[in-house]
Formats: sequence, C-alpha cells, structure tokens
Amino acid sequence: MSLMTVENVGFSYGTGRKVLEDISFSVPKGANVGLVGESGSGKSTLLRLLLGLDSPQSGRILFDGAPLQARDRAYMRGYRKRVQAVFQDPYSSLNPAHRIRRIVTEPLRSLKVPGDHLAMAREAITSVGLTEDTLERFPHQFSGGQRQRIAIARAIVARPELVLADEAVSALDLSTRVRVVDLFREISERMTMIFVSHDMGVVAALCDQLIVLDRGRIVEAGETAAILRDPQHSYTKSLLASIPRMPEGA
Amino acid sequence: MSDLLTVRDLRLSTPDKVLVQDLSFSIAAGERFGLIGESGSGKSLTSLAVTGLLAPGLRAEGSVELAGTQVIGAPERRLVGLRGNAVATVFQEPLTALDPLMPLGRQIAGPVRRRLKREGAETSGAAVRAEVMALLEQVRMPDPARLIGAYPHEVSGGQRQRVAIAMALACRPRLLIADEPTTALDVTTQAEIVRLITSLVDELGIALLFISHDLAVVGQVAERVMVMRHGRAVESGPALQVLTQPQDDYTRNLVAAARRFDAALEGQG
Amino acid sequence: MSAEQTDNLTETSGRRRSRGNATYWLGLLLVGVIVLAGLISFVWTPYALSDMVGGRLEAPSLQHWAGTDRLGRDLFTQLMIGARIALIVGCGAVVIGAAIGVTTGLLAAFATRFLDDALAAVFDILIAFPTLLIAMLVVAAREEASLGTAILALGIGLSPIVGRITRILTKQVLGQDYITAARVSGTSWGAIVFWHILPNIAPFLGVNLALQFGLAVMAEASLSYLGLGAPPPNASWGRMLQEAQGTVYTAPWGAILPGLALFALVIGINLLADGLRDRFDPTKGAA
Amino acid sequence: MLRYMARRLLILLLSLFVAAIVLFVLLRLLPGDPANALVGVGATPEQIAAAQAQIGSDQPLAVQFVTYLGDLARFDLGKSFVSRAPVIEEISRRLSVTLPLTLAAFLLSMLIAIPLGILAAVKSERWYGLLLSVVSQVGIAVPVFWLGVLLVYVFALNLRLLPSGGFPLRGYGDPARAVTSMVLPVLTIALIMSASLMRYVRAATLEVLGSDFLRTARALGESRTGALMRHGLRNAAVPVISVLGIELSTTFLGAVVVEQVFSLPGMGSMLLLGIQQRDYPNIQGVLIISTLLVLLTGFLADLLQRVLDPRLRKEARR
Repeated sequence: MSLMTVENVGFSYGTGRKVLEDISFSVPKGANVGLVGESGSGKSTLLRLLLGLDSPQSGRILFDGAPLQARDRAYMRGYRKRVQAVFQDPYSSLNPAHRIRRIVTEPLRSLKVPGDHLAMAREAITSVGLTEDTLERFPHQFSGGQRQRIAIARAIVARPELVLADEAVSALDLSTRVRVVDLFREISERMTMIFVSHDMGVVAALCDQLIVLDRGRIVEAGETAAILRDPQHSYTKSLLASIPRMPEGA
Repeated sequence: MSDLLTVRDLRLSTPDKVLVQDLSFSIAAGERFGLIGESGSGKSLTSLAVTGLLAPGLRAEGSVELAGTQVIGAPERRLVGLRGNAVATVFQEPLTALDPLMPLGRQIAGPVRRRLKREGAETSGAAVRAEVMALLEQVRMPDPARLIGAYPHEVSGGQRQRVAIAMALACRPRLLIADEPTTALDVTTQAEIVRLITSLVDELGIALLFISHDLAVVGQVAERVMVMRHGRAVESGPALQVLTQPQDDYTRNLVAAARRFDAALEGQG
Repeated sequence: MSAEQTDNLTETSGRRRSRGNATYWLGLLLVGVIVLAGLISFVWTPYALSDMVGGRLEAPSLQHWAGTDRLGRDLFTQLMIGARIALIVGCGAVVIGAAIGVTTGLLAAFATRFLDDALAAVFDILIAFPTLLIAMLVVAAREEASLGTAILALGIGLSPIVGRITRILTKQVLGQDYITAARVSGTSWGAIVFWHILPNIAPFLGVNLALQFGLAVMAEASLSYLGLGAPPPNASWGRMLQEAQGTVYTAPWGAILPGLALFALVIGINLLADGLRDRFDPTKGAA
Repeated sequence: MLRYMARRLLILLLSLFVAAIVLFVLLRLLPGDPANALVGVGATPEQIAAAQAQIGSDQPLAVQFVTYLGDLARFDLGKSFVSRAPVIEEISRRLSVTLPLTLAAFLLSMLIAIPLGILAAVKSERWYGLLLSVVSQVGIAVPVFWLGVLLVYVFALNLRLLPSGGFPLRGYGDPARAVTSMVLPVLTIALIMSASLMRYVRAATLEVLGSDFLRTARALGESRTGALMRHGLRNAAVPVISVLGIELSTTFLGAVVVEQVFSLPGMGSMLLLGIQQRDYPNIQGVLIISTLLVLLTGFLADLLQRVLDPRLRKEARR
C-alpha cells in the first residue's frame, strides 16, 4: 500500500531552468526512503513540494491515494496532522523567542489536536532522549545535537504517519551525528520516513530504500543494499567512488 | 632542528576564556600533517596562530617557530614577510575567500607579482600573465583563458577552490595550510580537490598542514595526524595508527562513528 | 552530551562590553534628566511661561537659571516646557510612524512579488525625502498649525523609514527555518506573524524606533524653527532658538541653551539605542 | 548594461509620472479653492470667479488634470500666484543658490568623511580611532540650525571673518560676496553630513576588514594596508554609494533649514514661502523638480554600484 506517490512531477522557479523534471516514485507505508543528491540536484525543492509548501507545475503528488491539495486549507490541516518535518539547521529551526514547551506543542495547538498537550510534549521530549526540564528552557541553552532532538520531538509530538527530514544531521559533528541517526532509525520503526541528504553514508546507515537525484532527475532508485552493492548509473557509481573511506588496519 | 614548523605549549585565550592550551606539535619540511577536530576544538584558531592572523581580541602565548622565525609576539612587518614566503593558506569557503569584485586572473596575479619581485625576477604584465596561466594549468583548471576574466560568482565552487589553491601556490610557500578546504564542496568535487592538493604538495615538495573534521579525508591526505578536542591535543601519531588503533577514548569514539558509516556503505549497516 | 557543546567565539572583549555599558548609562542619564524636566513642568515651573518676569535679555542668574528672552520671559521655564513638547511630539510621532510603517512593511514582506517590489521602491524613494520635508507638506495641507498637526506630520514623515526597516527585518525572519517549521506544524499566517515574526523583529525594531524618536525630536525642532511647529503657548526649543538668533551676539545663551538641550536629548537617545542593541544582540547570549 | 539603463530610465519617468499624479491629487485635496488663496481674504465673489477662470480651477477635474500633464510635458510649471512670474524662472534662479550649496557641502563632506571613516575603522583599537567614532556619534546629534547659529556667532559676529547671512542681490554678478556668503552655510551642512557619512564609511570598512577575502590576501603575504587598498576600498564603496545618494538627496531637500539660518534665497526658502503664502504653483514646481533630482540621484547611484559590482549586473540580466 503506497502512502505517498509522486507522478511525473516537474518544477521550476520563475521562468528559469527546470529544477525538477519528470520525477516519479512511490513510498510504501512503513518504508524508510533516502533521497540522495548533491547541491543543485533539486532534492530540497522536491521536499518542499512533498510538504505542500509549493505546488508542482506538472504531474501530481498523491497522499494515501488522494491528490495533495496544497491550496486547500481544510485539507492541509488534515495533511499536516499526518505529515511532519525536521529541517537542516538546528540553529534557525527553533524560534529563539519561545520556550521549548511552546515550540514542541506548536503542532498540537495549531492543528487543534485534542488532549493534554503538556503531557504529550513530555512524552515526545523524553522519547528523543532529553529530560522533562528541557521544556522550560530556551533554544539558545542547547547544543546543536540537542536542538535537533527538540526539532524531532516537535515533528513526532502529533503522532504523524510520515516524517520528512531535510539534511537533518548534516550540520552536526560526527560523534553527535551517529547518535541522532540512531534516533531517526528508532523513529523510522514507528512511522514512514523520507530522509533527504547529500551524505550517502548517513542514508546507507538509515534507509532501506534509496532514490538518487542528479540535476533534477531520478537517475537510480531501489533497495539501498542492492544499489550499494551494484550501482547501475554512472553518476551513482562516481558518487560512491568519491566518498572517502577510512584506511584499513595494517 | 630541521623542522619547518614547531609549535610548543601554545595557549590561545580571550579575556574570559581559554580556547587552546598545552598544544605542541611540529611539521618537518615536505611532510603532510593532519589536524582533526570537531567544531569548537580550536583547530582553525591554531592555524591562524601559525600565520599570525588571529583576531585582535585573542591573546597567544607559547612558541610558534616557522622557518626559523618566532611568530608569537613578532611585529606585523616580519609576519608579512613570512606569509606568502614561508606559508600560504587555503580557507574553507571559496566563495567568500575570494574578492567578489575582482576577476580571478587579477586575484592570482597579486601573489604572483609579489613572489616574482621577491625573487628579483621580471614583473612585466606578460611575465605575470604567463605565470598565472601556468598556475591555472597546474591546478588543472578547465578553459583557463576564459576563467581569467571571470568573477568568483560566475564559476563553480570546485573551480573557485582551484583558484584559491593556485593563489596559494603562486607564493611558492614551504608550508601550505589547508583549513577545511573541501567542507563546502560536493563529494565528487571534494575527491578531485583532495587528489589535487596531495599530488601538488608532493610534486613541489611543500609541507602540508591539513585541517578537517572528516577523518577519512585526513586519512587520505596526511602521513601524521593529531586529534584535538576542546582546545587540547588528545592523541597524535602516524595517520594509519591513529585511525586504525586509536588509544584515546574520544578518538576511539570518533573512529568508530566514521567506521559505522563506512560499513553502511559496504552494505553492513 | 558534552561533545555537542559549541563554542560561540565572539570577538567582543570584556573591555569593549564595559565601554558599551558606560555609554548606555550616560544615555540613560541624559534622557532621564530631560524626561524628568518635562514631567516636572506639568506641576511646577519657576515662573509662568508667558509672564514677563525679568529684564530683557538677562544673563543666567540665581533668579533666572537660564536667563531671560527679549521680552523678559524666563528661559528656564521655556526650556522645561520645551522638553515636555519635544517628548510629546517625539512619542506621538513614533507611535504614528510605527503604526503606518509596521503595517505597510509587513504588507510588503508578505505581498506578491510585484506589490513587494512596488512598495520597496516607494519606501526607497520616500526615504530620500527628509522627514522634515514630508512633515512640512503635511503641515501645509492642514489649515492651521497645532501640536496635533506637528505630531501627525512627523509621524507620516517617519513612516517610510519604519516601513523599510520592518520589511527588511520581516524578510530576514521569513527566511528562517522556524517559519517553515511553523507552516509545516499547521500554524496559520496570522499566528505566524503574531507568534514568530513580531517577537523576533521587536528588539531590532525597538532599537530602530528609539533612533526614529531622536529623528522626530530633531525634525520637530526644525519645524518650529521654520515657524511651522506647534504655535504658542507651546514652547519649543526650535522656536526658542529662532527667536534668540537675532540677539545671539548680545545674549548667546538664548541660542546656545535650547540647542544644547536638543543635542543632549538626541545623543542620549542614540547612546541608549546603541546600548539596547548590544543587550538584545542574540550572539552575545542574552535572550 | 545599456538595456538596464534604458529600463531604469523608463522606471524613472514612470516614477516621475506617478509623483506628478500624487502631487496633483494632494494639492486638489487641500482645503479650499486655490483661487481663494490667490485673491486673499475678503474678496468679492466676482473677484474669486475671475481668479478661478484665470487659474482654471473652474474647469472639471479631468480637464484640469489633462492641462496639468500637458503643461508638465512641456516643462511649463505655471505662474506664481503671488509674483505672477513663471515658476520655472524662479526655480532656476533659486537652484543657482541651492545646487552649488548642496554640491559643495557634499564634496567637502566626502573629503572629510571618507579618509576619517577609513582611519576610524583601520585604527578602531587605537585611541584616535575611538575618538573619531565618538566624534561622529556626537556629530549626528547636533541640530543643523544650532551649528549654523553657533558658527555665525563665532566667525561672523565675534571674529568678523565672514558675513552672517544673506546673498548679494546681483547673485554671481558679485562673485566675491556670493562666495563668502556661501562659506558658512556650506561648512554647516558639510560638518553635519560628514558625521553621519563617516559612520557609514567606518561600518563598511570594518565589514571589509573582517571579510574572508581580506584574510586570504593577508595570508598570502599582502600587508594589511596593501590588502585594504587592493581589495577593500572597492568593496566598501558599494554600500557607501547608496548612502551617498540618499545623503545627497536629503541634503538638497533639507537645505531649507540652513537657507533659513543664513537667509539664502534657495529652493527650500521658496518652498517655505510657498507654504506660508499658499502659493500652490510654486509648491508644486519645487516638489516636481526636487523629485526629479532625487530620482536622478538614485539612478546615478545605482548605475555606479552596477559598474563596481559584477554580481549586480548578473541580477539585472535575469
């Protein structure tokens, strides 16, 4: 059963060059899909389309069998309850003027989710490995990795079915990155996830399925393990060959 | 002492905070040395201290001896003579590291002319231009004739970094400092730039101080490495040894993390 | 998570911070004295404003702390009332300027590209017209000069500056990930403006409005100097200076003191604004 | 570049047209018929009617508007209500005072502010660098008319070096007096202007001094001064130019206060007089010409920035 289906989607800003061209793929319920591409591949634009922040100029996006209606407010409210996101920059993705409690409960309030919001925020914040007193503090009191955990808590607090992550670990130091990747892995077992990144290593460690984007087109898609073992497209091959590896023991 | 650079008990501080302390290392002529550290480890500050380019509010103590000259406490005039002559630096972000309002050819011509003057060679427009073209060839720049007139925003990130390398080489330094030179670049471009830097320093016999947070990249470049954390050195030694048999807990953690992503790429995630 | 600690390296040394604090307190002192004088003038002044209580053009003395004008009226009384008028006009103009400017600035930042470009161009052109000139035209359009006219005129004169800065600040905030995150959280645009944009532009806007206050006070004095300000019985530093200009050779204090008062208020406000900016600056860790 | 210039000129004309419409609407929105202002209080209805016919305010608005635009296109700004002289003649006479006044002050302030602003930035850690930035901070708080009066008090009344105000009736036919009467006004404007200009120059220079590319140049053996000369000035100039454009405009339009202090017959005092006498054609004329000058200044500043900064040229192409 496909949760998200993208059919022949094309997009360009203004009258400029096409950013995305003829993009088609589908994300089954419960899957964990990695979208990999270098700068200029169009991966971030694609993510905006999936979030309903922009609309494709051609083709369509189906969510749970029905077309995504980015301009229909009532529809989008229902959509947002089911689809949430984590962004790249842990420093700009949390409003510096608000307490963490306010930040984490924002989807609950905005989407008018019934129930005890504070209790739900407590549950979300502990499930990302932070303590409850986090809720009473401000973003500037936390490190990059902690902030990213807070952003993840905000994304899962309304119990969505699908989480989209945009370069969500790229700004983190290596030792932090490993732990946040583990957290994403844990979350992906509970819900469907689309993880956008330029870092093949991270996606390989996290996602079962892989879509490789180059200059606005999908060049390769399939099981992560299969692509890593035997890449078909020349771009994927050069990408994999370029990744620096640790030296082997003497 | 035959070492080109000797740093002893370096301590960098602001009035409220110590940023680097008890730091000692040395680089021999022609050696490729790697400095590994995460953000806030003080690795970039260390490289600025070596060239005497620290921000005015920072206080440096200890000893940095570069090509026989004491850098710490040296007057600016002596440092200017040292920079370019003994040491040149390639920085992280090639877009901001180049003058946005000056054509690339003229930017390379600046250090070229200074070096020719230093060597007492001819500094006519034609001589400088020939040297600029030779440098662009050396950094394997495609279509150098066109790029001479282009502005930084008109070329790709990888090409900008090639220009920055050409400018550093134009000085014919004895030590090249590369401060996270590939962090702002795509992986495919990163691989090319890393290859370029390693082959050029080998070819020209230049010593290299390569600074990066990426263990694998440092592993490809350096013969000897030092790992920094919170302004202190936690471990140093031959690159292969540190990256395969780390002794310190922190280094072990880092290496394990890097190896996990490597393993995932091999399909063992 | 000690490995995740980040070092925010600021070049600010302790010495510079304490210097910033000193100017902040100096600004507060200057503004405080003038505000106090203005407030006291409501309940007490040495003499009545328009009473001829002394000889003509008397030098400052124990009876007349700032001397007298050419009609023998007490200058210190005029200075105190002048402080009151300057503060009223400054505050009123800033409130009006902010009301118009913030609204249009937000409108521009949120508008379609065409409307945004058009409004930005209008701000840019109007900024080249000094606040004083715009205010002069507003005064010309109203039939007679009054305190209210002066406030309205200066408020309108300030609005393009406020509009421009609001637009720029809003666009900066709109580019932050937390706005996108709010949209993805289902937050409506109205709530985004109220909860995310206004709280984050407020500190910078506040500092800017303080600077605009100084500008308004200066423009009010110019307006009065030109004879287009609030008419008597309101005292204004600008008009005091204009009246004293003819006798500056024989009685220089009449021209020097009102100018000095104006200068002190404006520089006090500027120092205060600078100090506030340093305090609000998020890179220095204060929230 | 040529295409950009053509586009920019078109926008300029369009803005002028919009400004003309706004002015027309504003002046018609003013309370009362301008004819009343023309004949004064206590005029008979016949006199008012005659005055209306004379200035055309008895015509329907649409007709008035077309006539107004037609006149503007021919650079006919009408005749003054008070002196009955063509507005354009009065303006050109007064421009010959205000334009030299503004330009001289502008040049002088650049001569003062640019070197001092750069010095204040380069030596920002030294005592004189600090002093310079304090001086500029103090300078922007000095009221223009106050400085004018103080200068008069010192140089004209006490030292008796220069006239305290006025302008020779024969204008530049009396060159020595014309020039000496300009000295204090020019100085007044230039001092105030250089204080704020210096702040911008200092800020722009500091920004460049902290830039990555300057660090690159120094890391490759360029001295601090050499790097600043080779890379810094051009980069600092780009933001300063737009400030210069605005400063020039506001100085020109703000000259009214200084003209009043020194009793100079310039554009500003013409506007002030027009406002006091309700002389609408004069007000309108001054505003149209001022708007034109403001737009032209902005245009030139933009052009200059584009010449210096290739990135702006690229944006224009898109």
